[in-house]
Amino acid sequence: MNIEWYIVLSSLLFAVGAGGILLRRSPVVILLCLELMLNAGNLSLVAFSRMVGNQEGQVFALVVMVVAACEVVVGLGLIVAIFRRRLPLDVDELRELRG
Amino acid sequence: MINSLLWTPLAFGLLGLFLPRRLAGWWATLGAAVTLGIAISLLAGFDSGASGLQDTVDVNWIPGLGVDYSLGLDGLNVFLVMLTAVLWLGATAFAAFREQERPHLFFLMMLLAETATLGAFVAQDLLLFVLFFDLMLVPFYFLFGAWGTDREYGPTASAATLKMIIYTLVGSLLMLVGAIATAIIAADGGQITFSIAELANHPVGTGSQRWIFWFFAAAFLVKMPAFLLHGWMPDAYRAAPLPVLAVFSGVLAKVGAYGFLRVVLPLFPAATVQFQEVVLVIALASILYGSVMAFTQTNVRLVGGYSSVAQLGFITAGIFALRADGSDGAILQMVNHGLVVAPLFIIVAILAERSGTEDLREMGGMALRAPVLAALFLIVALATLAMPGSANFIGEFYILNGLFQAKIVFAFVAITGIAMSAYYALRLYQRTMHNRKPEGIASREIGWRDGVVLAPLVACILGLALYPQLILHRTDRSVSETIASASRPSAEPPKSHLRGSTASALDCGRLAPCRVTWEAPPGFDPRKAVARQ
Amino acid sequence: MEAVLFFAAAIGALGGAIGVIAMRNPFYSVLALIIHLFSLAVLFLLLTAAFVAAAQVVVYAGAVMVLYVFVVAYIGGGEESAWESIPGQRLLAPLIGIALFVELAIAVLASSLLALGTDGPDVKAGFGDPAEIGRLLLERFLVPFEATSVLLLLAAVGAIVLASRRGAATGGSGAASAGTPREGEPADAAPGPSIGDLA
Amino acid sequence: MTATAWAWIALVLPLLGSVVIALGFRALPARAAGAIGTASIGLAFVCAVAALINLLGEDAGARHHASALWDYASAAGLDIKLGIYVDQLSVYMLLVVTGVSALIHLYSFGYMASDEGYHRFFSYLNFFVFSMLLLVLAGNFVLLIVGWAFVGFASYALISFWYRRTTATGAGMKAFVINVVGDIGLVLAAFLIFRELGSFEYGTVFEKAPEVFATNEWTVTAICLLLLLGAFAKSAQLPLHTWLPDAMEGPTPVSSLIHAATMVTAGVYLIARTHALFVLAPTAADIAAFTGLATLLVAATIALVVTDLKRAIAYSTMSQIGYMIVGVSIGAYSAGLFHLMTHAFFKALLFMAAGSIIAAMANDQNIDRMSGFGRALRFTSMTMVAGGLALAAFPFTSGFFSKDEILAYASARGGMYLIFTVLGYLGALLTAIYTFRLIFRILPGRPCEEAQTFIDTGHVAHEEPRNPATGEVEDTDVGFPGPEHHVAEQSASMRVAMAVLAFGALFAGFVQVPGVDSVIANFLDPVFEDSPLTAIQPSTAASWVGLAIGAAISLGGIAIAYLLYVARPELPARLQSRFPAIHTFLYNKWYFDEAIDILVVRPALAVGRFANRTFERVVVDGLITGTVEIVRDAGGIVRVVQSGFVRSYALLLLAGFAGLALYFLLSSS
Amino acid sequence: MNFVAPHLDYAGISPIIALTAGIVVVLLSAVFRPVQRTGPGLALVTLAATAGLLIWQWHDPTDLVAGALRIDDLAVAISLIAVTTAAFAVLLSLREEAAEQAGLGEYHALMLGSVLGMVLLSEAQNLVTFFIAIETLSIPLYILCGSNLLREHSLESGLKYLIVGSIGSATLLYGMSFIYGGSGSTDFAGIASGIAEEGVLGDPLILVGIGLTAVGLAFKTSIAPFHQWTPDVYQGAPTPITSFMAVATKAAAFAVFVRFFEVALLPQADEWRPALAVLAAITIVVGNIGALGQDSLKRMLGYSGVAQAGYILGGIVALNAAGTSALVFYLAGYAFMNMAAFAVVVARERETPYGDDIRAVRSLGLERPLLAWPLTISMLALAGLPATVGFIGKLYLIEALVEGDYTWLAVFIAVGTMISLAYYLRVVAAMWMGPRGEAAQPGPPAIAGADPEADPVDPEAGRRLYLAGPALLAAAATVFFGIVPQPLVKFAEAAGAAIGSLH
Repeated sequence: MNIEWYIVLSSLLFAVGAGGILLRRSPVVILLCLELMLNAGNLSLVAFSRMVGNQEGQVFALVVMVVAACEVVVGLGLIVAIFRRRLPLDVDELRELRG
Repeated sequence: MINSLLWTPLAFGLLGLFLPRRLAGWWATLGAAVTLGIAISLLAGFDSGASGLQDTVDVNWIPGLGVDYSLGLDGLNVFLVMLTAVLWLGATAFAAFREQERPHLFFLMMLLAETATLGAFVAQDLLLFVLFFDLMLVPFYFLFGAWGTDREYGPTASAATLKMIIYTLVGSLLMLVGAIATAIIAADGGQITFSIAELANHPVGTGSQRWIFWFFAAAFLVKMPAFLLHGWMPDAYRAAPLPVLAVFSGVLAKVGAYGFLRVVLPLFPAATVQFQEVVLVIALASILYGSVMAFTQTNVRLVGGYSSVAQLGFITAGIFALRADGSDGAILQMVNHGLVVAPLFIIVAILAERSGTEDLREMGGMALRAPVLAALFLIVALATLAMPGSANFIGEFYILNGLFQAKIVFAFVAITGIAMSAYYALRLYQRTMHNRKPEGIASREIGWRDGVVLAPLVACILGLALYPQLILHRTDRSVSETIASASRPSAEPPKSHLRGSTASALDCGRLAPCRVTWEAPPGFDPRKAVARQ
Repeated sequence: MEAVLFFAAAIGALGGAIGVIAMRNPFYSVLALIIHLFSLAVLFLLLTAAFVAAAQVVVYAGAVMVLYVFVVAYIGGGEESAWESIPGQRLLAPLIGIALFVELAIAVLASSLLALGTDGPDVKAGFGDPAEIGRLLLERFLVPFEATSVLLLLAAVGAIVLASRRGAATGGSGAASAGTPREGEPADAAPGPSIGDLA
Repeated sequence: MTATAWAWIALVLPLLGSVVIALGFRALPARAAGAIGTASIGLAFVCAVAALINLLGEDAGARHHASALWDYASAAGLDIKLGIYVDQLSVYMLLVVTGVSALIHLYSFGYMASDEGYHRFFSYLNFFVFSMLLLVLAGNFVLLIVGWAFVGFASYALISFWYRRTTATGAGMKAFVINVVGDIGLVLAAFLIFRELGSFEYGTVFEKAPEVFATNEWTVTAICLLLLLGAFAKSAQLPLHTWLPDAMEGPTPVSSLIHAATMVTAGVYLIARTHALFVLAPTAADIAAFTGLATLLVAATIALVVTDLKRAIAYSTMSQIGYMIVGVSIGAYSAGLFHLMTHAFFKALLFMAAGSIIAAMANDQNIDRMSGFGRALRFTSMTMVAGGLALAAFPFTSGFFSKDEILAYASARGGMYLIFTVLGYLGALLTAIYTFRLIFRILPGRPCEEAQTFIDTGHVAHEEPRNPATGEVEDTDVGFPGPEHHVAEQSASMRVAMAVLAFGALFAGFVQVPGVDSVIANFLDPVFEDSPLTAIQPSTAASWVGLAIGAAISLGGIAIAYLLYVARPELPARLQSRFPAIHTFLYNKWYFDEAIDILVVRPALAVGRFANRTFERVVVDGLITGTVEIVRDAGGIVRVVQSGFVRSYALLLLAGFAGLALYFLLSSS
Repeated sequence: MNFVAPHLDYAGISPIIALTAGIVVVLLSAVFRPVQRTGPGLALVTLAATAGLLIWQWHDPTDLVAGALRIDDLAVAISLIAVTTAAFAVLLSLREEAAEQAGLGEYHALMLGSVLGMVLLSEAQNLVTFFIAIETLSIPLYILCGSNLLREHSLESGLKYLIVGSIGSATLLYGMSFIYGGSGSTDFAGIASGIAEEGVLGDPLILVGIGLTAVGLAFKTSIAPFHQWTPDVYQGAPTPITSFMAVATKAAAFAVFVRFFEVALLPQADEWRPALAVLAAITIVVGNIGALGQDSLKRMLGYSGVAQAGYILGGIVALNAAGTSALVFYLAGYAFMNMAAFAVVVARERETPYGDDIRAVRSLGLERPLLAWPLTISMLALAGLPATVGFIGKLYLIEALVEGDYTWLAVFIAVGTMISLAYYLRVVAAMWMGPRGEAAQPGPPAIAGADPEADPVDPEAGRRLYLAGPALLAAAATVFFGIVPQPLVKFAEAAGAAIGSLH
């Protein structure tokens, strides 16, 4: 199976994730979409690592997973804090800061 | 020596912060006086015969960037330094006699401004020059903004000042770029230096000169200000506190003209020759426009302001005649104009105190009980209109002669400015001092305080009127060297530019050889000469 | 055989992804993501990245998703209204997405790298095994490895800081400026640190 | 001591006087200023005489010396020294100026006695004399210009001496500005001279001029025309004369000194001084001559109808200067200068008399209201008649000889120059008429009320002074001549001055009688010997024929005046109603003021208004406000984009990436 | 199977070790009540130690831990800037509400963690390290921005930063993957040799990869059009954190920017230079005009930060040693200017009811000259007026740009500076030229910039040594290095020389 296929798939996933961020207003879903983008990155990393035949890409992918996890944790923490603060869970409502 | 000249004012200013309020002013005046003393001693030690710089200081300041801390005196700046010292003493004293709010800050800024201005005059490193040139703005920003007057139906002081700062920085920041470009292009991969003398020895290519020339010209023309670039002037002048305005208008405008002589002519000779006529046109426009505006203004300050525009136009024209006599006259005229405009604004302050207005239409008849004031004012007014017999006349005579020999048509246009100056200067004097006295205007004689400020300045005017040679004698050598350097690399044969670039349609160079001679010039066509009147 | 697997997984991954952004209810989005992740794991396997695939399943599907589920349950997966508050966003977002995809795809397809067209070189056995990866992590990538640990620690601290009870105790705008000690109060009367509370 | 030394002293003395008076205005007692002023001028006169004697001691050829104190402004090839040039011409002028000035100072000593601005007046007056001396003694063109401008300033200061009189200040301004125009002419001429000859020094210039300009006459013509611009402005020749009548706003001694005797004749001096150039530029010389002629006639016609006493005399001054200009331009140098001297005498005298009368009229200058002063002010009227006779060239008075000498020369030169003779005599006729118009209107007849009061009380009429022009009440505390104003009859000093001048006016002519003697000519001719025109000399016979015609015309004119104003006083009115157009035309002074107003003043002001109201607002400020607007709008855009929606931030971010990626894709090989 | 442990140069990694240890200690301090309030002290000690160790490593470039890191003068310089900034931030955080909210231990631990990330980032020369470091830098900041749980602004800024930041990271990651794929290596050196090969050079894969990574870095350094988070986050975050972010993040990100683009991507320079130049120009314009008329000082400084980033980017565009030096010099100077400004803002926030609104500094010149001067100097310096380090910095940048044949960008810097005067001097005017006599009396709290809770918590804050001290210190440094720039120039030159590939 050509590597190209994997990469194109990953870029498609990347685009989908990006589109999701642009379209959804619930912070939770936005976090999910970020996961999508990172995973797209992972996919291409692994695919490339297969292509060039060294495993650095795979290691990189692992690291990315951890990072993603951390971002999720922090993100969810913020969401909880916002929820506790009785603020709407809608990124469009959070626009005190502008101009 | 020159170091002490430069830093004395600032030192005094900083020490002044630790003195009680009422002493601040006097301390500052003392500082200005000491500076003047140093300046005088420098002038005394000045050797008019020697060529090149004197009293030089040259220290590697930022070797990493090729910037040196190098100062020096020569014929071009020695008298501008004197002018600065004199006017600052006058203005500081005048301010010290009056109650200032936040005196510490005020006088600190005054003296900082003096240091910056002196720096701009004595700097011999291109970048140091630019640095001081910009630094001058800072203190004046505070002085104008914080002690200025907000106008009833106009911008506040700080707004007007902001306008001025941005406007003037437009030029000087481009100048910064230009300066750096000059140095780097000249270095051509080698060790970068900003030393003006060095750069003058290896001028950059004509192509680069063209745009760099305008970057510098922008800075200088705005500073003067020249026609079309004077938009900041009216508001700023109306806002400024008068003692500050006296030095501002008296000295700072000259830095621009001085810059042309010190930087542009030596560094960008080819471009200078190429754009001579463009600049001359701007200069003429300034002369005519400034004069016309001056005699339609009703605000006393603006009469002074626009007359300065016209005067600076003359000075620029003199420099860009690209003849030694023109530039000699220009320098002389810089000093003269400084010496007349500063007292003028001080007098305006005095008049405003008596009449409670700065509107010409509401003044009048003040001469009666104030003969001394009237006399001083009259002298200043006559000097302003370049009365023959005043040094100003000699200045303009040299300028116009240079222009006449270089570009005869420009001379004919420029000289009409003199007629107009006669009108607006006398108008200023008459409308305030003569005619019927409106109600509620006090015709009071000036007190000894203002007397001791004004009298010396007027004395300087009279002294120079008797012996303008004092300046011409000392500037001539440096000027002719500068002019010569401006001529060197230009494409056309040497000296030809003295009569203006041969490209010019208005070229009158043919009509007479430039060297002083009385053989009948070949192919003289007098119809032109007469028709041009 | 490989192709079939690939396409199956690819469809799964893509479907999951689209599900994530299409579902109105966050809860379903989470579930959709889980599908996506599993399919990705399959793809990793196809790319002979066994360890990565395993990690994918364990870390993500195992840990992270659980966290998601809890949070969604906690805040209540309210449906998101279809109302779009930013003018043009509805229109532009898909365009941007498509543009991104097209550009990335072109970058890949137009690339002159021959290797892209292949299945990649033959690799020795054990490529992507835990042992190999572990060696790399401890030799060449020691620093990232250690760094991740620190990062995890910090993230944990962050989570505590953000989600700690202090916020709840003073939840709502009721208690202004809690935590700033008032004059006179002993300094340590300020709310205690959260880790201490947890311990 | 040498002549130059004496000249220097003569030059410095008035300046000294002026400065001393100016500085001591608080310290000095009331009359001291007058004394100092008069004394300094008197001494200057003595020095002038000394210089003359020195000069006469040398042989005629070597009677010219240059002397310089220091380098005034010498750099870059320009060589300007603070130097004077003493020769017969300058010494002659020196004598005339100091002499007449001394007398007028003496007159003012009494005349201004009651004036608040006594010190100021004498300080100015001395300064004027200094300037005038500088003008005549200057050794190079730059100093000449300096003196030229100084006299202009002095005249400004003295015209607007009563500076709360708006008419006075206005007139001063007018005079000054017009004179500056003249200065500009001189300056340009100087530049041109420098370019061609490389020097400003008289000696060098006149020496080199012939060879240099041998080939290009046009340049020298240009130079001369520029010089003439200056000369005409100063000497009130057409069309730059309009300031002179207004200048009568000044105190009468000023009118008599500056605007009759000395300053206004500077133009004549200039042409005489630079005759070396005019010889080379005949065209310019002729232009000068014809302008002089035109002025002569125009002024004379106007003088026939004006009703303001001083203005009438002013116009007569213009016309007399016209004679002099004609003289020096066509080559009758010594004649012109001779007329300059005699004119100084009788015209100064006339003004003094007029001043005395006006004082008696409590500053009313309208001759229609005057009459019968013959009985009221005997001395004044006697002197006035003396001056009038001289002006009307009554046989054997000074004016008789000097004027006719010019005309005789013109006829002797022949050709088109006969025009000058003919029209000159016509002018003479008019002169006689308007002169005696004044005399007959003022002196004989039943005394008007002011005259009556003077006869009765021996004091001038007390009245609240009003400005005759505007009718506003004068602001007397600036030193407007108060009621107890002096007339000659009451002040010895005035009488002395007038007596001396009257003598001069009547008998000064005898120094230069054709065939008998020619003191002036003999003295001056060496200066002009380089001019070929001096060769032309009218024969004694011709001169006497001319004198005879002149005498006839003069008497005829007086007769006509008698007919019109004494025998048949209703005639003038009838003439007026017969030729109303002519009368209004003359009465409005040929509409010169209006023309200048329309051609120069209004346009200038219009331009100013445009620049001020429109250009400054639209263009200059527009430059700034426009930029500010643009920047501000751009800022607005940035703000709008910064909407606070995190998703739109994301959108922009990704869009930015899309753009960047596009660029890279395109730039990829 | 055999396992070869990599050689560890403990001297080289000592700063990292120190920081890590510091984090742990500070965290522990939070656990035990008696030492709870020692967090700041411990943090300062850690930072001091780190700084000491960094200086120890000055002029001693070495590769560390199997080439994952490289400590050279550039790294040391940037790390020092980051550490100094952090120390300042710690001082400003004293008695800061956010710190109390988060708990002193956690708060400072997170800050140290971010510093660790910066140090790693400035030393990274491997994609993996690069990525993990940039995350270690960011994630604590996300938390710290949101750490003031009581202020909605704080939370909002935290979330915004997190979301946009994560997009940035994802983009960066994706770009890295492309570059890895194209070059087959994760080491910068390997990448350089990999993409320099025939056939690979100019390959769309690589170039798009560059584009993606550029976006990621541009985001971190707030280059337009990826800057939009900056004003919002700067305004919303607790001010000490803002001050920390404003300089340190930029510094670290620019460090890796330099390393990555001037080492790894050097072969493609002809492609990315123009792109970056255009980005710089856009940034300068957008930042400057955006800052016009902002009433919130923090927001204004945010925009100004954007503009400054544009100037600094010029140092990379110039692509010569001078450029890198200029970049380091400017960052160092920028640190001082910002510190002075932010210290004053913090003080006024606590003193007045106006929060960070410009009214908070009205007629400060009369009230608190000791605060007014630092702010004035900092504003003038940011505006690049002479006798301040700002002027020299601009001079340095312009010189580098002209040398690198990017004079037009230099002109842009000049133009931007002109515009910037309008808003910098506005602050100065408010301080010194406010309507006469009318001081900022505690009136109704402002709407814009300050929020309802922001009533004065410490009316004497302006006199506190831990606020006035840093302000004056930073201002003094700003002026000093404006007049005696040579030491700082030397420092920058050394850092600039670190990138050998440019010679």
